[in-house]
Order: sequence, then C-alpha cells, then structure tokens
Amino acid sequence: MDYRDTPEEAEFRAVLRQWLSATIPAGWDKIDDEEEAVELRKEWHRTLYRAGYVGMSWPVEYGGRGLSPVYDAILNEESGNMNAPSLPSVGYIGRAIFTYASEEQKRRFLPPLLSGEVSWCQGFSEPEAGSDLASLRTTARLEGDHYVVNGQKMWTSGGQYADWCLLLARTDPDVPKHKGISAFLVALNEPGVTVRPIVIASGEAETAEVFWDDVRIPEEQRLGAPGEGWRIAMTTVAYERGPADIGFIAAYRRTLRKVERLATERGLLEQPETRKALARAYVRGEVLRLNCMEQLSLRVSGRAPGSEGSVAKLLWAEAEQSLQHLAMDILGADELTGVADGWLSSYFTSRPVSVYGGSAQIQKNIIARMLDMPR
Amino acid sequence: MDYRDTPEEAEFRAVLRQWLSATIPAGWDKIDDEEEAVELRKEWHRTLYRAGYVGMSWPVEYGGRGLSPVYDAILNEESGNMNAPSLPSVGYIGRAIFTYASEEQKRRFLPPLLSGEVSWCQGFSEPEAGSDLASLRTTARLEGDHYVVNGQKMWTSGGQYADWCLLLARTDPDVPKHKGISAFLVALNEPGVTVRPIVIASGEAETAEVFWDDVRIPEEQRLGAPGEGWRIAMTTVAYERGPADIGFIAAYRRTLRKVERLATERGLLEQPETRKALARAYVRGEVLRLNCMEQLSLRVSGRAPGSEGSVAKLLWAEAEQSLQHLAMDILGADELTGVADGWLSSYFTSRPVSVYGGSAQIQKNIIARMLDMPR
Amino acid sequence: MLALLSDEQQMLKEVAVQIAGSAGPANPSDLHTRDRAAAWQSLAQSGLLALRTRDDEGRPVGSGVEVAVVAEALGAGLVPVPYLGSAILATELLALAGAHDEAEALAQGVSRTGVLLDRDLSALARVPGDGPTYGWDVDGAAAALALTDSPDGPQVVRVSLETGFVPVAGADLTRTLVRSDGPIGAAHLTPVGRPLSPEDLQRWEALTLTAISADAVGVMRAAVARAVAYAKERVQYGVLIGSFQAVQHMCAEAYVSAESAASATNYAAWAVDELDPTEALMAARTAKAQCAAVARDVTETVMQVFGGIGQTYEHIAHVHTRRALTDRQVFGDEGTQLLRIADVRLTGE
Amino acid sequence: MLALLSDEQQMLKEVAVQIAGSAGPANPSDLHTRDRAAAWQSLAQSGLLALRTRDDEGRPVGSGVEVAVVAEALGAGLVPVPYLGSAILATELLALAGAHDEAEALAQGVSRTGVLLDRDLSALARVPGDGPTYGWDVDGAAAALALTDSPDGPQVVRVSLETGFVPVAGADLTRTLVRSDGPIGAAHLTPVGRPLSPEDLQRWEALTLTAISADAVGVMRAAVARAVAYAKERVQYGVLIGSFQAVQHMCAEAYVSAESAASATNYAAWAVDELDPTEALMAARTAKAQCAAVARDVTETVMQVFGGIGQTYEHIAHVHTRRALTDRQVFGDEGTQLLRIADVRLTGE
Repeated sequence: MDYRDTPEEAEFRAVLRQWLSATIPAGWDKIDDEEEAVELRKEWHRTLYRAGYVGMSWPVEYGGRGLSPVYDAILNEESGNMNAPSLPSVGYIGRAIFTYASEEQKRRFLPPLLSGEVSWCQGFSEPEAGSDLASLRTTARLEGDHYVVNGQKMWTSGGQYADWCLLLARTDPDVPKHKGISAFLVALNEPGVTVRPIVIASGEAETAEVFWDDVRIPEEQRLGAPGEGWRIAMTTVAYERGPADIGFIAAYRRTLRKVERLATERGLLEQPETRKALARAYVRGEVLRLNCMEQLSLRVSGRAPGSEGSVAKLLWAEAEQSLQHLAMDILGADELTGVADGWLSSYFTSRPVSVYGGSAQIQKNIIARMLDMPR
Repeated sequence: MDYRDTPEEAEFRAVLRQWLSATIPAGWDKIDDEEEAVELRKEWHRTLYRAGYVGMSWPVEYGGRGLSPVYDAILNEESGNMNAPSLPSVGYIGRAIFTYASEEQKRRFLPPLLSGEVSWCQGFSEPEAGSDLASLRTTARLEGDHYVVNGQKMWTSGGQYADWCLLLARTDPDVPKHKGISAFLVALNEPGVTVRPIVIASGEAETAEVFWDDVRIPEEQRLGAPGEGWRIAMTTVAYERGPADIGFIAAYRRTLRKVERLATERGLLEQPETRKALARAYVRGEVLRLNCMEQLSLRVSGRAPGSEGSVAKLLWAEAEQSLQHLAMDILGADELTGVADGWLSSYFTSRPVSVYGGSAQIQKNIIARMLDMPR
Repeated sequence: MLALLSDEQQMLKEVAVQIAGSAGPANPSDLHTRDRAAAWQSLAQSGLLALRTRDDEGRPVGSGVEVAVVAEALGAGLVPVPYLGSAILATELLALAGAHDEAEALAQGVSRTGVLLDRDLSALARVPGDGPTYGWDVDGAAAALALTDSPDGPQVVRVSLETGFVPVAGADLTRTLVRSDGPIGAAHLTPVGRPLSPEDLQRWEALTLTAISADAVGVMRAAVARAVAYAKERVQYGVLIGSFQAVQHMCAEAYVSAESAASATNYAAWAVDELDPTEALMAARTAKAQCAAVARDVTETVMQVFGGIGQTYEHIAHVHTRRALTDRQVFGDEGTQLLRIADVRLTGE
Repeated sequence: MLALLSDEQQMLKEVAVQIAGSAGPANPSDLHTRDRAAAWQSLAQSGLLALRTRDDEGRPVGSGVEVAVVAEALGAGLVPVPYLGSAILATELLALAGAHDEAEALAQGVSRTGVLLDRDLSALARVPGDGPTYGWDVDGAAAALALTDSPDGPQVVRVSLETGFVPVAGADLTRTLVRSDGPIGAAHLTPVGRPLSPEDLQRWEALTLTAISADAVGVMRAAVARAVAYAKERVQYGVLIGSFQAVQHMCAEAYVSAESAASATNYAAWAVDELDPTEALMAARTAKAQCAAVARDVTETVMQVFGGIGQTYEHIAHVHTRRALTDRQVFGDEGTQLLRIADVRLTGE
C-alpha cells in the first residue's frame, strides 16, 4: 500500500505541472461568450493532444500510450488543482469504438477523436427512457444501404457543441427490448438533426436534446452488429465516469476553499459551528478522494469497473450537495438576492449530481445487487 | 378552530388536576422492586376507576361515560404533566370486546377490565410474524367444546403482569391466511401457558414472550365468529395508539426539561449550537403535540382512526430518538461510563419507537397507500 | 378544543384555492403570461385583501387563521402577486398604526405597498440607515413600509420605491425584489399613523412569521402533490415509478415534513389573535422554525422524484424550491428562530 | 500509487479474521463463555501483539496498516480482549519511551497494560490530578499508562489499577473499564522510559486514532454484513425482507457509510509511519471524524433492519452499537476532531 506517486508518476506529475503552468491560457475562465468558450475548450483538447496528454491509457495501437489509468488520474487531478480548462472526455466513446468497431471505422474515427479535430457526444437517454435506458423509442429503419432515424434524445451532454454522436436506436421492435437496439456513429450536421440546449434550474445550458427527423445514416456507420447496441451502451456507461476521472475532486476542493473564504470574509470563523461545518466538508472531500484512489487502485490491478463506483457516486453527491448547503447557510440572504454572485446557480447545479448518470436511488439498487440482496 | 379547552373541558381539567395532586402516591416512581411497582400500577388503575377516570369515552352501556376522546386526552396530558403512574390501556381491548363480543362475554369481561380487577395483554405477534401479523403460526384446534392452543407469542407488552390475554390463533390452516385466524379471551394462569420477559437492549424487561403448550380454552371464550380474528386484530391495532393516548407527549416534554437541565449543569447554555439544538427539540415536541391535537380533533369530529396516525408515529420516533441523541451529545463520555445514570438505558429504549407497533418503514408504506401511490 | 377549520374557513379556503388555481403558473413560462392584475382584482373583489383591515370595533376583519388559509393557497399556487407584502404585512402595519384609510386603500386593490427589509431580509428595515435595503414582495407597489425611531416608539414610515431602487433578479421567480444600495435619508420618509407599542410589534411579527410559514406550507404541500402525481404517471422499467418503495418513501417523508410544518403553522395562525403577543410570537417562531427546517429538503426531494426533467429550468419544480428558499430566509431562518426560542425556554427572556 | 493491501497484509488479515472468528461472540451470552485467555494467547503466538514493538533498527515490527488490519478484524469480531489498550496504545507508548523490554513483555502476552483516560475519555490522563480517571480496555491488566509533566517533556508513568479503581458497568460490553474517583497521587506513579517529544506524542495519537477508527470500521462492516445476511433469510409477507427496496436502501446506505469510514481509515493507517507526524495526525483525525460521524447511524440502522429481535438484549445487534458508541467517544468524538481539523485548515495551527 502506498498513496504516494511512484518515481515515474512523480516525474510525470512534475513535468505535467510545469507544462500546465506554462500552457493554461490566461483568463480562460473569465470568457463569457459561449462560442468563444467552446472554441477554447476545443483548442485546449488539441493542445493536450499535441503534448501527448490525450488517451494516455489507450492501447498504443489505437494511438494511446498504454499507460496505467493512474496517469489519467494525475492529469485530472493536476488540471483541477491548477484550474485548467476542463479535460476532453474521450475515454468512453473511444472504448466503445476500439472495442466494437471495424478496422476501417477505427482508422476513420479514432485519430480525429484523440486529436480533438472531431468532438463527440452520446445520444442514449430519451424523455421516456432515462434511468430505464432500454426503453428507448428512437428508431433506425434499414432502407437499402442506409438507416433512417427518427426520435428524440435527451440529456445529451455537450450535444450543442459536438460534431458527432454515438447514437442508440431501436432497429428491431419485435425482439425483447434489450436485444433490438443498435449503435451508430453519426455526424450531427446531417440533415434532419436538430440540437436544442436544455437549460437547467441554475439557468445554465448544461446539456441538450437532439431531435432526429428522417436522418439517413450509411449502414457502414453502424457500430458493432445489429442488436449489439445494448452491450455497447453498457460498456460505455461503465467507463463513462471511470475511477481516473477525478477532476471533480479537485473542483470540490476549490469550491471548499471558496466557502472557507466566504466564512472568513463574513467573520464567522470564530463560531465553533461554522468551524465544524467547514471541517466536515473537508472530511467529506478527503473521504471521497481516498475512496476514489482505492477504486483506481482496483482498476490498475486489472479489475473492471464494478458497482463499487456507486459508493463514490453517492459520496460525491452527498459531499457536493452538502457543500452547497453550507455555502447557502453562510451566505444567508445574499445567495437569494444575488449579492453573492453565482452561488445560487452553483446550488442548482449541485442538485442533478444525484440524478444524472444514474440517480442516487439507482446507485443504491446497484449496491444492494452487489450485496447480493434478493430481487 | 380553537386550541383551548371548552368551559366543560377546562372544568374537567381543573378538577382532575386537583384530584391528581391529592392522589398521586408520593415517591411512586422511586420504587425499585418490580413486583411492588406492578402492584402500584394495578392499584392506580383501581383508584382511577373509582374516581371515574377509566373508560370515559366508552359508551355508557358498557360502563363508560360516553364522553369525547378529548377527555381521555386531557387525562393523558395531565397525568404526564404531573408525573402520575402510567395510565392503564383499556381502550383497545375494550373496543375489541364491545365491538365483537357476545352479551354474556361483555357482561363477564368488561366490568373487571374497566375496574382494574383484571389486567389484559395482547397476544398477536410471533417470532415469524412481526410486521406481517397475518403469518402467525400459533394454532387453536377445536376438540369438542374446547380449543387446544399451541405456539409462541412475542412482543406481548405487559405479558409478564397481565391476568388475561386477547389471543390470536390460527383455527383453519386451509383457507387464505387472513381468513383462518380467530380471536380468544384467555386467562394466563391456565396450565400450559409460560410467560418469559423479554429484556431489551437497555437492560429493561419491556415486553414478554408467551409460550402456549396444549392450552385448553373453552369455546365460549372465542371472541367473534371463527375466522373473524383478523378483523378483530385490525380494529384493535387501529385503536392501540389512538389520538387521545398522548401521554408520550408529556413524557417527551419532561425528558426535554431534563436535557435542558443537563445542559445547564454542564455550562453549555452559552453555546449557540446547544441552544439551537435544545430549541429544535422543543420545536419537535410542539410539532408532535399540535399534530396529535389535529388528529384528535378529526376523531372527535367522527372520523375513524386513519393512516394520518402514521404521520404522528413517524414524528414521535424522530423526536424521541433525536432527543436521546442530543442527550448523548451533551453527556459525552458520562453516558457511556454510567456516570449519567439511566441515560444509556433511555437511549436504547428510544430505539424501538421506530420498530414496535409498525416500523417506520411500515408507516411510510401506509402513507404511500394514503397518497394512493401505485402498489 | 377543536383544531380544525370551521365551515366558513373551509369555504374561504375554497375561494382562495380557486383564485390561486387560475392565477398560478403550471410552468415557469406562465409567469410571463399570467394576468397578475386580474388575479389581484379577484383577490380584492373576494375581500381577501381586506383581512387585516379593522372592523367598526377595531378588530381584524379576518383572523390569523383566515390569513394562513389564504397565504397557504397562494403559496400552493405559486401565485406571483404581493399578497404577503401588501395585503398582510403592510396592511397590518398600517392598521396597527391606526392608518385605517391607507389600509383600506390597499384592501381595495387600488394601490399596493410592500415592506422594506434589511440586508439579511430578516427584519423590517430601520431607517434612516446606510443600507443596503430591500423592498420585498413589491410587485406593482410604489412604496414600502419601514420603521424609524421616534420618541414615542417605533414609527411606521413610507419609503418611495420610485427612486434609488433597482430590480433584483433574486432567487424567487414569483415575488418581486428591489434593492437600494445607497442610504435611505430622513427626507425620503413619510411617517404613517401613530407610533407602535412593543406589543403591536410582537403581534405584527407573529402574524408575519405565520403568514410566511403558511405560504411555505402551501409551497411544500403543492410540490409534494405534484411529485406524487408524477410518480403515478411516469413509467420506467415498465412500471409506474410510484410503485418503487424508494419513491414511495421519499414522497411519504416529504409529506410528513410538510404536514409537520402545517400542524405548527395552524396553531400559530390561531394564536395570532387568540393568545397574548408573547405566546403568539413563540408559536409563530415555532412554526417558522419548522417550516425553515424542512422546506429545502422537501422541495429538493420533489426535484429528485421528478428526476432529470425536474432539474430543468422549464419545469415547475425549481419554482417551488426558489419560493421555499425565500420563505425560509425572510424574517429569519431556522437558526434565528431557534435562538429566540432558546432565549425564552432557557433564560426566560 | 497503489492503495491496496499487499499480499502479506492480506495474509495477516486472514490470520486476524480467523482468530477473531473463534474469539468473538455470536450473541451477548457468549461474552461470559468465550475463553479470552486462549484468544490472547493466539494473538501472542501469531505475533499480533508485537506489531508495535521495535525491530533491531528501531522500526516498528508492523506498520500502521498492519495495526489497522488486525484492529478491524477484532472490531468486526467484537472480540473482548484489550488489543487496542494493551497491544497498541500501551505498547506504542512504551516503545516511544524506549522501554523496549516492557513493550516486549506485553507482546509476549504474559502481562497486559491499559491506558488511563480523563473523565471525558478523550485523552490520556495527566497525573497527578484530581480525577476521576478511567482505565480503558484494561481486561487482565494490572496497570495503565498515563502521562506526567517532567522538565524534559511529558513522561510516561505506570499507574497501578490494584487499588482505588472500581469496575464500571459501562456501555461497552466487550472492553473493560475501571474508574478511580479519588486523586491519583504522585506516590502511585512509576515513570517508564524517557520523556516523549512532541512528535512522539503526535505519532502516538495518530496511531491511536487510527487503531480506534479501524476497530469502528470492523464493527460497522460486520454489523452491516449481519443485517444483510438477516435480510436474506428473514421472511415477512411471504418474501425475504431483503427484497423490499426500503430494506435494500437502508443496507446500501449503511454500507456506503461503513466503506467511507474504511477509505479514510486505510489512508490514516498508511500515514501513521509514512508521513510526518502533523500530516499523519491530520489523516487520523479525518478518519476518526468520519468514523464517529457514521458509527451511531450505521449500527442504529442495523438494529432497525433486525426489527424487533434487534432491540433485545439477547441479540448481538446492540453489542455492535455499544462498541461503536465507545469507539466514537474514546480519544475525542466527531466535534473534537473537527475543531482540531478546522484549526489546521482555517488558522494553520
């Protein structure tokens, strides 16, 4: 057991830090203009790629460096610590492609995915298929050498900025619902695709819905065999938030420091109650960090992502939401009158942490399964 | 809407207070000897009866005074306020008898029940039939003009002190489980009955288990028709903690005063945290009291006990258990080292409040039914 | 003892619920389209704005119970009109100060007046002062009431909102908030009526806390009802989500919380005019403490039951949350109330 | 980075689990019948009592991780032997003071020594003093260690438990507690070894908090496992109660709490010997704070899952609760740890 970096990891971290501090674009987080911010994130992806920081844990044959996911975690952590622009999520789309794609598809799609030339989103959920993904209704009907897609996708994170989409659609309505789904790789600029941002309660456009109206997809853009969509989706979801994606921990710690500063500015540091609450928030963050390190260690030791990730997901939601409650307690009316700019928005942004990517209730179901409790 | 006593209620309360302060046996709560304490409670029942305070809300024809349950509530409240010995629970057994019994049974059993000559307990739950009462396994086999009872009852409150028992047993194993149960009125000194106290985690004998080994019950001691046991049980359970049984509220308030004194003695009253926690406990008690008053008002207006009682039950458990947590927080090590005598026992006594008489989970199920949520 | 609404109060409730039903939003975009002026006229015509004016014998036309009944209905409907600000808080201040004509004018629905609060939204502003101050629940109001010290006690003053105040995009989407960052000078204050006694102020605070609590109860009950209704129609995994015990228990817990707040508020409402001011205020603080303790949790649980859709701006759920968060804070949050309660319980202050 | 037990540590865990399995009670009445002396001998023979003695190079024979592995196993088994008191807390004090022969004697299992705590059970007693003081986890121990001030720093002293101490029927049924109400005079103190440095004391506290946390983690994990097992065999309403989502979620929440405490404790255990004393102590306080924050809730939830039977004295559930409550309090509860953590975070103390 060792929580420290190995010499190689330490070396990697040191080089990375130096690179980050020299490379992070000054003032990037002050950009208000939406398009400019998107462009910056895409440019950051390309910059990371050129420096060899994208897809580090991918197999070498697919353009990766074959490194342990610990290196991804270090990248995540240091990016968070140094407040770099958010990292591109290439892992889960990449894994779907290099696990299920034809050689030709791999050659076509993986390089621009890694390099940031093409950005991707995931068209899985629908209005009537949220937690219950297998109930999706979007259809892809084979007509000659094309599929024709109709339906509506929802909760498509990054849909408003993406170029391509990993789409799930029902290709066979006559078989059990898990078996009639296929996966497709499709450009979002095809005729018939409409993307509409979804504004969440915070007022921010956090995600998107995508409407598909007679969209034609060449058969060779199907990923995997017909009916293999469910299996592909499960692989993708399992890797969607891998144990190396720990940027949220660094973000949590930054928020905690902000809350500590709020308490200081408001002269609340003499109150034992406030001191305890702030320390409690620190403890929650540590618990989360340490639990994720254990998860990552399991992964490094060759275990596939399992339901233990549900523990971290629940701990994260609790930590994040409690921290926003604490900020609200400290700010009092100032959060409601807008004097404390952005905090109400942060509060509302913390709410779906227990909903998206499997609600808290679903996570508890998963843990009960893991405990082998009766169905 | 009026939360005050009517003139009649006020008059009753004044007389009662005077009577209680003149009649409560001095030092009754200092009695350590178990048998002496039981004898005192029985004597208190008889004293209350002679003064007309037992069965006030029962119909006049059955020895009651036909008063509104508000008077029972006042008796409960004032007994609690003045720290009188605990009141006899005659209501639920009485209701079972005067609703389902034959005239002869009524004449035989109601007067001594009211007067305190005979004390009763309720033999419903079993080791394998707790929440799921209908699964009870104790059998009563008709042999000639007697039933022969075999089985084990558990959670029989007061079983160790009672003379008679309202017993549920399965008389027909061949019909659906709710339909094969009958109710019996049976003396606990019959041959074959063994009562064993159940000591709870606090170390106190709070309840009992009763073993039935070829116990013979004359057929005329069956209550209601064969197979009517489930209906009788449901009536009994519904009235087991009626909205007039609010003695626990006065007890809560007494405990809160004790906890306030603890905080004072320990010099914690300057801490805003402790002040808030104590005020929170006060608020919980008030919420409970006021909710019960509304329930009682509904009952007085002619509504049968409904699932709204589940709200009060959950509020009570939360209030009681939180108050014991608060006491523990104030006492720190002293609760664990026994320096603060009795508090650890009180803590453990507060735990089953969310279990006995329908667990917190069952209460929430009941509320979900009331909200007409799908099964 | 009978802790139930009378038949008349029950009828009043039905009137209020009906008005709230047509004036309240079904989703946030309705907030731009609902005819607020018409809603206000309905309230005026039904006499609901006149509850805290005084009758010929100087008694309130409607008791605290009536106020709570209406406030709960409007809270439940998320109705975007300044009922609390103008019809209750300001009207009662005017009536206590003996400014009956002005109270009457508000009751007619012709003009509206709000209240001016301190930076923390926790008390009526004391002016003149350095600010910032907030006009709260001032939709359509040209002025707000505050207090100033006078030799004979606190004096109600009118502060014009026409100059020096800017609209605030606050958390609450249903009640209007304006801010003045500059000082409110003595020259801008118009005294109204006679100075208040300490008992007047206690009574006023009891009514205020109760009315806000009732609003919060309405918000919570309606939010829970919406979540329960959704759970009965939303299908996932081939079944109604309301058939999952986890969802049932979430709803049951939220229901218990809302009902607990309602029980405390009903008593506070009765106490406003029936108990002496100290007791009435204690009951009101108890209600406000309980509402504040549960309001955030309840509306968050409701958002959780609604799942993804409940997190979106287009959905009504966060409008409940925002109004609940505001009710929680205005005139003192849970901690504030608890400390006052502790003063009474522990040191007999 | 690899936050996993090594193969050797995994083997150690299996040994400890095996001993705990035969020495721990399946129900409270076993506490009177289990052969505690035999269990102690097993621990000695397996070398588990020697972890905090020092090797030839002056390094602990077993690291904080090994200590935590054993403490967790014995906590999980509710084993009624003074492993923490004698083999960890006292042995480490002796080793730090350079009293290696005495440490060795404890490791052999021949004699046992406990620790003397202040009234609040929150720190080593400072003697001489007025008391009361508690000998904690002193089953079979003739003496307990405390601290006294010396010109060269805090000095470890041995206090005989033979006179002046009475047994206490404390909450914990598995660890022995004795009390002295009178003052502990200077005449009753035997200095042991050399005075400690501030770093020694920090290191000792880090180890102590970690070992207690590990015990609590064991208690919680075993309690949750028992509840889960019960839910898989108890039938009500014709189905296993573990098939109710409410029961599943109660178990899942308790599991998450126990695992959260375990994650914090594992790191603290590693930190004991690997980080500098300040950092190690911060990690230990974090672990203790988390354990204390969840231990009561977890064991209460377990009692709730067990339903009626879990409330009875004859059932094992409350033995978990009692040990968890004690682990929560001993050497500082959550509030105490949080305030110390806040000192570091907020004022850099």
